[in-house]
This record gives sequence, C-alpha cells and structure tokens, in this order.
Amino acid sequence: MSTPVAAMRAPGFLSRLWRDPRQLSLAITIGLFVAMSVAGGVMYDGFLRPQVFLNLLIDNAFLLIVAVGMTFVIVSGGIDLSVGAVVAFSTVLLAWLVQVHGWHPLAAIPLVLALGAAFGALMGTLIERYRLQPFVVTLAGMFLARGAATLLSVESIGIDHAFHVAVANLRIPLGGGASLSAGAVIALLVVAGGAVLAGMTRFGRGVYAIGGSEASALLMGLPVAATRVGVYALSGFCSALAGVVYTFYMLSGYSLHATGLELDAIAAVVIGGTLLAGGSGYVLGTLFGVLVLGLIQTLIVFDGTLSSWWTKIAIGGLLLAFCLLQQLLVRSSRRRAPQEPPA
Amino acid sequence: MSGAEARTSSRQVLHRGLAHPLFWPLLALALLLLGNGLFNPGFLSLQWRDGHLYGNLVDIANRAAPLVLVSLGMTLVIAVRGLDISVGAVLAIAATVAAWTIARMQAAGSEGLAPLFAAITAALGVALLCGFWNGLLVVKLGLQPIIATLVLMVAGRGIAQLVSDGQILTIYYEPFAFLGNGFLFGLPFSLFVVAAVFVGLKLLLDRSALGLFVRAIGHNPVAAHVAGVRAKAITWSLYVFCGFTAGLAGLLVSSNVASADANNAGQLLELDAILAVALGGTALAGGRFSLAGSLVGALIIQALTTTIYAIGVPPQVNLVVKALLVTAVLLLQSPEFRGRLRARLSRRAGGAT
Amino acid sequence: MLQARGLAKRYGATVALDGAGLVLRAGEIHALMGQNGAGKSTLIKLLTGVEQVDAGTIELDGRTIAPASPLAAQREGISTVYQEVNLCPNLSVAENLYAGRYPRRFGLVDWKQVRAGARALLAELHLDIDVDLPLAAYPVAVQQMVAIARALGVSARVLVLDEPTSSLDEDEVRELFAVMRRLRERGMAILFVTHFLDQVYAVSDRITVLRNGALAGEYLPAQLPQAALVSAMVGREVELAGGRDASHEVPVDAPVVVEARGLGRRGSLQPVDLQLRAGEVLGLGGLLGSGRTELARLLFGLDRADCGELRMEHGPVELRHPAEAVAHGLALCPEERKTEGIVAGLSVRENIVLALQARMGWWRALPRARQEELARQSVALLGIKVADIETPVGALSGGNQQKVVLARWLATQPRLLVLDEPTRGIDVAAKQEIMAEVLRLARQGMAVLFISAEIEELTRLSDRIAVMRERRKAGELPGGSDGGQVLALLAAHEPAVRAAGAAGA
Amino acid sequence: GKGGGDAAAKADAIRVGFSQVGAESEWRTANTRSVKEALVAPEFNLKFSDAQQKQENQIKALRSFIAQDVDVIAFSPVVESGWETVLREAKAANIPVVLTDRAVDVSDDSLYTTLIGSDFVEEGRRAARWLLEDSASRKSSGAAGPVRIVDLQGTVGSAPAIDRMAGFKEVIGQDPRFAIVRSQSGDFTRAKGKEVMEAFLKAEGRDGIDVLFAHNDDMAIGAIQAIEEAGLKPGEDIRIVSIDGVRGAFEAMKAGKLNATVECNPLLGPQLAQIIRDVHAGKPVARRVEVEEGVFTRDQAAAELPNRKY
Ligand SMILES: Nc1ncnc2c1ncn2[C@@H]1O[C@H](COP(=O)(O)OP(=O)(O)OP(=O)(O)O)[C@@H](O)[C@H]1O
Ligand SMILES: Nc1ncnc2c1ncn2[C@@H]1O[C@H](COP(=O)(O)OP(=O)(O)OP(=O)(O)O)[C@@H](O)[C@H]1O
Ligand SMILES: [Mg+2]
Ligand SMILES: [Mg+2]
Repeated sequence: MSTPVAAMRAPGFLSRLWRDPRQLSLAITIGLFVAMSVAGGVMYDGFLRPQVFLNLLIDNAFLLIVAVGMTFVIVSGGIDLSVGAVVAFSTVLLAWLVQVHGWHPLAAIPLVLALGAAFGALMGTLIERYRLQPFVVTLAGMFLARGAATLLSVESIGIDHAFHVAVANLRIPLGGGASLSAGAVIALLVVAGGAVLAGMTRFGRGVYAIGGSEASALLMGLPVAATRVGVYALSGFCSALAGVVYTFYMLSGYSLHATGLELDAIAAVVIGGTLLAGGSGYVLGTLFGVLVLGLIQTLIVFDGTLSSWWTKIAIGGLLLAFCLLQQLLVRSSRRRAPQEPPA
Repeated sequence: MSGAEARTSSRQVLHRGLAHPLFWPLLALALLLLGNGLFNPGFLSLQWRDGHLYGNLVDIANRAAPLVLVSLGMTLVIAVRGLDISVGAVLAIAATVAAWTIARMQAAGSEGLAPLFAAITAALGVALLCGFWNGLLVVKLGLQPIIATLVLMVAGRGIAQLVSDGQILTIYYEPFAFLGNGFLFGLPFSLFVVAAVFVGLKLLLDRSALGLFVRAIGHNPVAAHVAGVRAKAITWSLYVFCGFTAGLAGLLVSSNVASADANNAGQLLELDAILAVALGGTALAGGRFSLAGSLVGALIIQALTTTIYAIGVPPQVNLVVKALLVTAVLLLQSPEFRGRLRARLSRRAGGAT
Repeated sequence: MLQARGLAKRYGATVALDGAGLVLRAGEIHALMGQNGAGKSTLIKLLTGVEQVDAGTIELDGRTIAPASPLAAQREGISTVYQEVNLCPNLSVAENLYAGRYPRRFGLVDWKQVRAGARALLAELHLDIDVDLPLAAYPVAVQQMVAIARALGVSARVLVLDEPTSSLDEDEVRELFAVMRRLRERGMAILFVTHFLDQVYAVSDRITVLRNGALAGEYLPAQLPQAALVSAMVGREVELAGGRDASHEVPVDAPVVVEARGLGRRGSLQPVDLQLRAGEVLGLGGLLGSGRTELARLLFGLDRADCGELRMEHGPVELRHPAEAVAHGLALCPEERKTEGIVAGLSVRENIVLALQARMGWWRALPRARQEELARQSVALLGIKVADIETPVGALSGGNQQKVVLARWLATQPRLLVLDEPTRGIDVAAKQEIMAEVLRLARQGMAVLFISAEIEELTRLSDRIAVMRERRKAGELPGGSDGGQVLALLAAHEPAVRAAGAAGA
Repeated sequence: GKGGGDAAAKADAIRVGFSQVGAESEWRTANTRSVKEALVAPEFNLKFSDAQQKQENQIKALRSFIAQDVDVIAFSPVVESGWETVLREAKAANIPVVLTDRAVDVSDDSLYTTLIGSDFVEEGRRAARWLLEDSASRKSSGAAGPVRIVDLQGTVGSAPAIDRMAGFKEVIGQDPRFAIVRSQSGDFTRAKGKEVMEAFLKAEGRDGIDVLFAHNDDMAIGAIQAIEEAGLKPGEDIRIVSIDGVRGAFEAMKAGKLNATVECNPLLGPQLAQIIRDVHAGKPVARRVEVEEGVFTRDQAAAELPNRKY
C-alpha cells in the first residue's frame, strides 16, 4: 500500500489524541474548564478556594448522576426527557414513605431505585417494541412522573428522619477546611462506574454500536432490543438515585423539585462532547459538562451584580462562548492534524 | 354484481384511507372530541353569538393557533435534522417587542394604524433575526442544534425582560387586539393567519422544489450536498422561518391577552411544538415530514388541554391525565402496536370459535 | 452441508425470490451469480436470518433450520459479510472486529487482547492499519476488508460473502482469495457473490446462477465458458467485450472543457495538471489511496483547492460548492454510494431528478410529468430493476442503486462527467450497456473522467489514461496503451509493506 | 476587579448576599427593585443572585455566599422545606440569615434570625372575608341557591397557591352558602387565566358562575377578558377577587371590572435594610416582622392608583 497508509499508523497516545477528534474535544473541554476557572480567579476574590470547586460537585451531584444516565441514552441515539420528573417523583415518594408511613430510609431507598429502573425499562420497552420516538415517549413519561408526584403530595414534605439528617449533614473532610458531601461522593462513584460500564463492558460497547448504526448492530448479532431497554432502565435508575441524593441535599420531597433538569442534563452531556445523533461520547466528558454548567452559575453568583434578566443573558452568553471556543479549537486542530478523515 | 363491485371499491378506498399517514392522527383527534361530546353534551355545540361563532371547538382552534404556527416552523427545522428549542423565548421576545413598540409609538403621539404596523414589523423583524442567529450557530458555526438554540432559549427571556424592564407590558390599543381577538366572517382572525401560513407553506413546498430538497437534506445531507443542493442555505432559511412563525405566534398571544409577559409567554412551547410534530407523524430524525400532520398534532394537544379543563379534574391530576392520553394517542399511531393488538384479538376470537 | 430449496420472498408487491435454491458443500468455494436485482442478496439474507422466508426450506447438515435473527445464524455457524458494509462507523476497527464476542478479563472487556487479536486478524489479510481509529476514518475499501476480517474471525463453518470484492483493488482481491483458499482447505464452505467473471473463474469450485429470483442452474466453472455464464444470468445470448472504437481519435481542436493547472490541496493532493477535451474519455488509474477520489472531489468543488486553478471554456472558475459545479455543467458520480450517492428515503424518481432540479434552482420545479418521463427513460436506459418509480431507493438491490446515482447525473446532461468507480456492483451485462451509453454521450461532445480500479476496463474504454501515485500524477498514457504500461506506472516505487504482502500471497 | 477605588469604601460596607426566587411576576420584580434600592453602597455591598425559580439554585447561591464569607444572608425561600442543611452551614460559618417573604420549616429555630414578610394563608383568608362581607351587603339581590365560586389557582404545588387556597377555604368552608364549583391551575399567568376561564364559562354556562377567586391579579386580568368575550360583565355578573394588588389590578378596579384585590406588599426593601443593620450590629430583632398590607376595593381604586409603583 502507498505511504499514506504508513502514516496512518499511530505510534503513541499523543498523536492518536491529535487525530481522534473525540478524545481531542474532550481534552479541549477540560482545558477550557481550567481556563474559565482561572479567569474567575482573576476576577473575583476567593474564587479559587478549593471549597468553591468542591461545591461544584456538592451542588451538582444529582445533575451529575442524571447526566451519566443521560449519556448512555444519548450515545444510544435516544433521549430521555423524563429524568427531572423522575427525580422529583423519587424525592416525593421517598419523603412520603419516610415521613408519612414511617419507613426507614434504608428500606425506602431500594424501593425507589427499583421503581425508577422499572419506569425507565417500561419507557424503553414502549420505544423498542412499538417503534415509538424516544422524545415523545419520555415526554409522556415526564408528565406521568411529575403528575404522580403531585398526586402523592402537592406540598413539599420535609424529611427529619435521624438517618437522613445524619447523611445530609455528613461532610467528608479533605483537609484545609474543605469537605465533600455524601451525595458528591456517590456522584463521583457513579461517574467512575459509568465510565467502566461504557468503556469496558459488553453492554456499554453495545450502546455505542447501536448509536453508530442500529442496523449494523443487528447484523453483527448484538442484543439490540435488550440493550435499548437496558439503556432507559439505567437512565431511570440514575434518575431515581439522583432523587435519593437530592433528598440528602434538600431533606425534602417536592413535586416541583428539579424542574427543567432534563435540559441541564442534556446540555451537560452535549457540552461534554457527546453527539446528540448518537454513537460518540464519553462519561468523563459529561463530568466536565456538568462542571462547566456549575461553573457558569458560580461565576454569576460571585459577580453578584446582575439583575434577573442579565443573569439569563449571561448564562446564555457564557454557554455560547464556551461552546464556540470548543468548536473552533476542535476544528482548527483537526485542520492542522496530518490527515483529515473524509467527512 | 355492481354491488360487489361497489363493495370492493369502497374497501379499496378504506384501505387507502387507513394507509394514509394522516388517518391515525385525525382519528385520535376525532376520538378526543367525541369522547368529550359524550361526557359533556354541550362540548361540541356551536352557537352564533354577538355576530360570531362561539363554542369549545372555536376555542380549541383559536387557542391552538400559536402552537400550530410554531409547529409548522418546527416541522421544517426537524425535517432537516435540526431542532429549535428557543421558540418559546422567541415568542416572548416578539410579544414584548410588539408591546414595547406600541407603548413607545403611543407615547410619541402616533395614532391610527401606524403603531399596529410598526409593532408587527418590529416583532417579526426581531423574530427573523432570532431565527437568523440560530441558523448562524447551527449552519455556519457547526454547533449541535439543541445547544445552539439552548443559548437563545436561556438568554432570550432575559432579552425580553430587558426590553420590558421586568414588567408585564399591558397594551392599551384597540387595533392590535384584532390580531388575536378579532373576528372575521364570524371566525377568529387568528384562524385566518394560520390558514394563510399553512396554505402558503404547503403551496411553496409542493409547487417548488423546496419540498424535495428539504426531504433530501433530511434523509441524507451529504448526498444532497453532493447532488448540488444548497443544503446549508436551505437549512439556515428554515431556521429563519421557524423564528418567523414563533414571532407570528408571539403577536397572536400578546394580542389575545393585550399584554406581553416576557417571563411566562410561550413557556414550554418548545416541548408542545415538538410533541405536535411527532404526533403528526414527522420523523424526529429528519427526512419524512408532514405539515398537515403537525397541524393536527397541535390541535390534538390543545384539545387535550381543553378536555382536561372541561372534565374538571383537580389540577394536581392534570399531568397524569395528559400523560395517559398522550400515550394512548402514540400507541394508536404505532403500526407495531396495532399489529400486535390485532394479532391478540384475532387469537382470542379464534380461541372462542 | 447447507441446502436451500424453493425459497420465496416478496416485499409488498415486489417478488424478490421465487423458487431459488442452493447447495453448498463443505470445503468448496461457491460463486453465486446473477444480474442486479436477481435476488442474490435476498437469498443471503434469508440464509442468515436477516429476513424470514415466505416459503421454502433451509437445511444445515440435513437439519431444517429457520434462523430468526443474524445472531441465531451466527450460532448455527454461519458467518456473513453483507453487501453494504455493515459495521459501525463510530467504533474503532478493533471493536468492529470483536463486537459481540469480546474477550474478557474479570468480566470486563480485555482491550489489550482485542487490539492484539485485531492486528493478527488484519495481518492475515496483510492489512496493517491503526486498529484504534474509528472505522469511518478509513475508505470503503478498508472498511470492506475489516468486514471480511470480522467474518473470518468468527470460527464458522459457513462463510457468506456478498460482493466482498466490489471496492477492492487487485492486490486486496488476491489477498482475500488466498485466505479463502486456506479456509477451504480447512473444510469451510464459502459462498460468495461477485460481478467480476475473472474472479469467479479464478477461485470458485462451483457456480450457482439466479435469474429473476429463481434458480437458473448450477455449473462447474470448467464446463462453462464466460459467454455461457453471462447468457445463463441474462437469459439470452449476449455478446461480450466491445468498448472504445480503436480508430477513434479525439480531434485536437476539440474545445477544452476543463483544465486543471496545478490544482492541489494541502495534505491530500499534490498539484495536478489535467486537461479534458470535449468528446474525450480520460481514464484515471491508481492504487487504493493514490488520490484519485481526492482529485475528483477537487474538480467538483466538494473540497476546496488551496493551490492552482481550474479553467473551463470561458475562463477560470472557482468552485466553492457542488451547486456551482453543477451549474457549470460538471457532474460527479461519487465513490461512496451509500453515504454520498443515494438518498435512501426518497423514491427512484426523486433521486433521479435531484441533481437536475438542483441545477434549475429551488423555485422552478420540474413538472411532475417531466420528472416521471425522465425517471422512466433512465429506468429503461440503464435497465434499473424496479417495479415502480415511486419505490424508495433504499429498497433497491445494490447494483440498481448504483444505476440510479448514475442516472441522476446523466439526467443533467453535463459537459464533464466524473465517474468514480461507477460500475461497482453492477453486473457484467449492465456494465457493458452503461459504458456503451457513456461512450455514446462522449462522442456527442461530453467529456468523461473515468476512475476505475480495473486496468482492463481503463485501457478498453479510455482515449487517454492518467495514472495517480502517492497523491500526485505519475504520468499520462495515450489511448491504446496496454495494461502493462499502466502497471509499470502504477508499480514504480511500490512501498515495502505492500510488496511484502504481495510476496506472501 | 479585586482592587479598584471603591474597595476602601466597600471595606467596611455590610456584605449582604440576597437570593431572589426569580423574576416570574411583576410582584417579584417590584420586590427585587425595592430590595436593590434599599441595599445600596456605600453602606451595603449587595451580592444579588437570581435563582430562576429553582430551589436548588437558591441553595447553590447560599453556598456561594458562605464561600464568599458575606456578613448577612437574606433570601426569599421558594418553598418551606429543604433548607436545613445549607442553613446549618451558614450557622457554622457564623453568618446570620434573614428570611423575606415567607418562613422556612426547620427543626432548629436558631437557624434563622428573623422573618420579614407576608403571610399567604392570611391573604387567602382576607380574600374570603371580603367575599363574605360583600355577599352580606348584596343579600338583598337574593339569588337562589349557594354562591357558586370558581377558583383560578397558581402553579400546582407552589407555596402561594397552596397557602392562599388553604386560607380561602378555611373561611369559606364555614359558610354553607358558598360552594367552590371549579378549581383549576392558571399558572399565575394572564394567558392561562384567560384560557381556563374560557373553559369554565363554557362548562358552567353563563349563569353558572357567581364569583371568581384568582390567586393572583394577572390571572384575574386574563379571566376578565374571557368573561367579556363571553358577553358578560366582569365585576357585575361575576364578582372577582384576587390577590397581589399590582397596578393592572387597580386599573381594572377603576374600570369596574375587578371587585377587590388583597394587597401583598412587595416593597419591603427599607424594612429589610433596617433589620440587616440591626442584625449586623448585633442588636436584638423581632422573630417576625409584618409588612403593611390591606384589602382594596373598587371605590378605593381611583385614589390609590397613582400611588402604585408596580
Ligand atoms: N427491503 C426491500 N423492500 C422492497 N424490495 C426489496 C427489498 N430488498 C430487496 N428488494 C427487491 O428484491 C429484488 C432482489 O434484490 P437483491 O438485493 O436480492 O438483488 P441482488 O441480486 O443482490 O442484486 P445486486 O447484484 O444489485 O446486489 C430487487 O428487485 C429489489 O428491488
Ligand atoms: N488501504 C488503505 N489503508 C489505509 N488508508 C487508506 C487506504 N487506502 C486509502 N487510504 C486513505 O484513504 C483516503 C482516501 O484515499 P482515496 O480514496 O482518495 O484514494 P483513491 O485513489 O481514490 O483510491 P480508491 O478510490 O481506490 O480508494 C486517503 O487518506 C488514504 O490515505
Ligand atoms: Mg445484492
Ligand atoms: Mg477512491
């Protein structure tokens, strides 16, 4: 074969990163996150304190968990709009069981998690079996879950079970006065688990295959139907888990919790470099997508001078600036790369 | 013999009707309305009152008008593999700009119809600009549609509130009220707006080659590009058009309640619009689309809402009812579901005999 | 070993198969032949569980089987390469080779072993590429090789290959055949489909011919001359060969339609000079990856040149978009049919009028009657096998899809027609008719740039031959040159990797 | 920037972190404006944060305030429960917390210093009491059967919607002459208020509704349009009472289309500023500070309208 073929052999990680657009964009995302943090540090006092960054994890733990589940769904070529509602339903159900019916949280949590997974699996089954569009099925799921939450309780239910309060107030000290909450630790574990699941298991790789080409996945003999249902079940499970973490965060169950969370989760996943069309993305990217969203909010709070409407405009503007820089950097570096794969 | 012939031909007609993509959405709509009529006999009645038609059906059509408009724009954007989740914000911007313009013109002492035309021009102009912006981000800068339009969705309401200074702008100007509240030949004027846009669009897509190009781009953008279709320009203009429909909807909404609420106008409109598009049989992955389907889809959604109000369920049950009805409509439309249902029914019937 | 009888399959109104059958014995290479749309791929889909039979039986080792899914077929020991490359473009090459049967350690995928295994598998085909890059980064030919490697990797008893060689170069084909022969020695039964008669004779032990969805006969290659094989496929006497009228000379004063001066693009093509006159067929030869496709894309404005200029009759032109190329009367029948050619969701009619309509602009639509007329003409002219011009192109057989793409460009009546491997997957008889038609159009004043991997085809049809090597133009040969001369140009400087591979074969 | 000329002036300013719910209504906007106008430099250094109507955003903002080590935290809680953890963190950091607008539900009362604001339940009660009085004075008209009330609720699950409903029912429920015949959410917006009222009118018929109780003025304004379009006279054929007391409501009352509005005063900025001063200076403050509010009716509207700032 001719010389270009020889050039296509990648000797090391760096050159592979350079050529593989997916890993490259992940690196760029991380780089931009760091740059944005430094900019914040220059502009605002106390911005670079470790606790500020730990707060990103503490305050976004539930979003992170939901986004990990969402990453699988989006990589498989689908979408799950029900996540925010499932979070809300889980908080209400958990609070209702604990407060109204006197269950021990440790008994209620497994039930909540199982219900979340089952609900996801149900939506997955509808999508798979009846060829319905994920967008509308999960939209109906969103109505249903939030509706069910309001049916259980219209009002916010505070949780004061000793166990729950203890977990909520648990802070894992990391030295220097900085600490991490239990929810954040769970979220990090979910990220790690998600990364392993996506990268190292048959299920995970099946998800990528389906997202790349469902027809091919079928012809390759992959269990497409089971994987698809599994993806939505996983997302439902993650949402329920996020609901549980949410109750540790808020000590309450409320049907209006986590409104609009689905969009935040989708945005985080996409900012993290996952293609909405499916087939490509990293769980680690999602972690940074969530952190970027959190950082934008933190920047705005630290500024503290913006009116309500300028807040919205600033969020949009920062989001745009981030995505544009990401896009431009990825593009230009790909142009500089030795051989562009045919588009 | 002629009887048999008539029977076969009528069966053929039936078959063709069943195969028509609009059949199932229409059936869903009809069932909804009929169900309402059974529960509540007054529901389907129409009266002539004060020189115009009055009744729930008129309300449904009238209320659905903004959603229909936005769904039409959304249909085309989705047909070329795009998505526009900023429509609600664009609607709010257009509504606010219209109210603001009128207030300004009035303050400057302008009278007659001048404020009306100024408001329409300004609102639609801004809406077109919003669409242009979305197209720029998607087509030129290559952002994923959902993120590109998320920017305007988030920032758009901020911009609208900036214009209105956070107030709900009330419009004290009669001519403007005609757009969303007036009646022409006894029917709400907004229906004529919707009809004009729908018919115009349909003619444009069917009579020119645009429809072919849109479908080609949606099915395979690369192949369309290679074939010489100006895929990017077309995609871009469809985003502009989607912005335009959202602006038009903004005019109708603000005119209807004679005020512009930057924060709440068009809240969650994007979800309803996408739902309408999907209910109408358009593939969300692009390519296959149906304008008439989206129109019916939007009517289904509004009929659902009105149904919920009419049957008087407690508000906390609204969402559950809506979820169940939407799921039922979806299943009804799924050929796989009908196939399985038929198989099960015939098995049971077979077992019985 | 594998026996199929009386198979029938219909898709709606189309009868794809009716009374097809096949007997496949252990340790043989069996060629499945037939015209485009004869039902070869459908037969294979039935054997491998992609589709279910309407009627007929399939027996494996005397046992009736009815594979319900590709997975079930794989479990029965049938390994398949489908006609359209059916791998996941987003996954790495290594993953595509191992998806569904990853080696695992502690329940997790063992990537080390996957990579090593992938390299070993590809090495069997003498393919040395980075297995960690996504499949989409490679041209179709490589993807095809990967698909074959995947099928080989499954320890199967029956190997089914649907047009595996359509996008391969002669070298690759040789590698593949070597592997197939080795497998045959091990007692594997191999069924393969191709439209290249030489290949059939080179490797197969037995030939089954399908015609119009029915079994036309089973033959031994030694007893069946090429002409008879073609007749069996077509169902009537067909005269082979033909081609360029050797005495034909393109007039020196024929207007230059297109001229490239130092046209190039950093990283993909060194500056190239090229001239095409009206009425001329210029062949473009070269090995896989030599830059022919890149040149075609530059000429058509699909990629932007960053040096040199392109001149047409009325002076220099700058092409920023295919639409401008189309407006200038250029046409490109692209190499990658599935991604760049057909619009699978649109009907045959719509696909055929697409480029013409694009040239006319979006405002003036071709009248429906004219569209139908055009589509019907094309269907008749190119022998596209389709019941109704409103059928979605995705439902056509591979070869017929290719014909539709060709028809699309012929409909624009271009000044310059660039054909990048246009006859891939098209049966012998149709190929001949199509090339005759192209020659006829050329004689009426159209210029043709004809890219082909088949040297024989190039020499037979071209008035002049340009040869590409390592992303630059290696030279030009006058009409009537023979294959040896082309090979000489191609072979200069053959890199070591390939040479070693060829020696091993 | 970190430095800057005003740094010196700001050095001894009281650093206040204020977390607002959002800008979802005119009432809220007026509230924000009042707070911002009261907490100005050089005396205060205000960190303002808008939560876009989400509790989790408020909590994030509070955490940020704690990380920035502000002197006083003030916020309008979206809902009552869910504040325990973050308030504990504030307490641990020794930052006093002032609630505006409504209370929170915590096990430990020392988690916040004081509450300044209105009482949604009481507003509901006031609306009901006005209705009782109004019907008493109209008794002469002598309609047969119970007074039929329709209820336009706020966003399902939102605190004002729940509390105003509760207060209203508490008073109305004691009187058998009244019946709430329909109740539906209008999401606190004019457009929804109008849409739901249209449906009510169709479902109950023109004569089926005597009174409309709207959980805020905006829904009432929308409903008024629906009533007019149905050919009825708002304020006469259907009596209307709503809550908030925004400018639009006074205009409607002046035009005779709205009967009464229960004021819910958003202008608590000056009172808040005073409390913050006291808290910062370590002076004792009352656990609960009421805001002045009243009920306005049609006859007061014309006089009051010019005084309305929002
Ligand atoms: N999914 C489908 N829907 C409708 N018709 C189909 C479908 N698949 C195949 N056909 C029809 O079945 C016939 C046989 O197709 P098949 O793909 O088996 O041909 P083939 O022999 O493989 O041809 P080629 O050499 O071009 O690949 C064709 O007429 C084709 O149009
Ligand atoms: N066998 C191969 N292995 C690895 N990379 C290859 C191989 N063949 C081609 N490529 C790469 O694919 C890209 C496209 O090559 P291109 O298609 O232009 O070549 P070509 O001359 O048109 O060959 P052909 O059309 O026969 O595939 C180039 O980047 C080339 O390096
Ligand atoms: Mg085939
Ligand atoms: Mg090529």
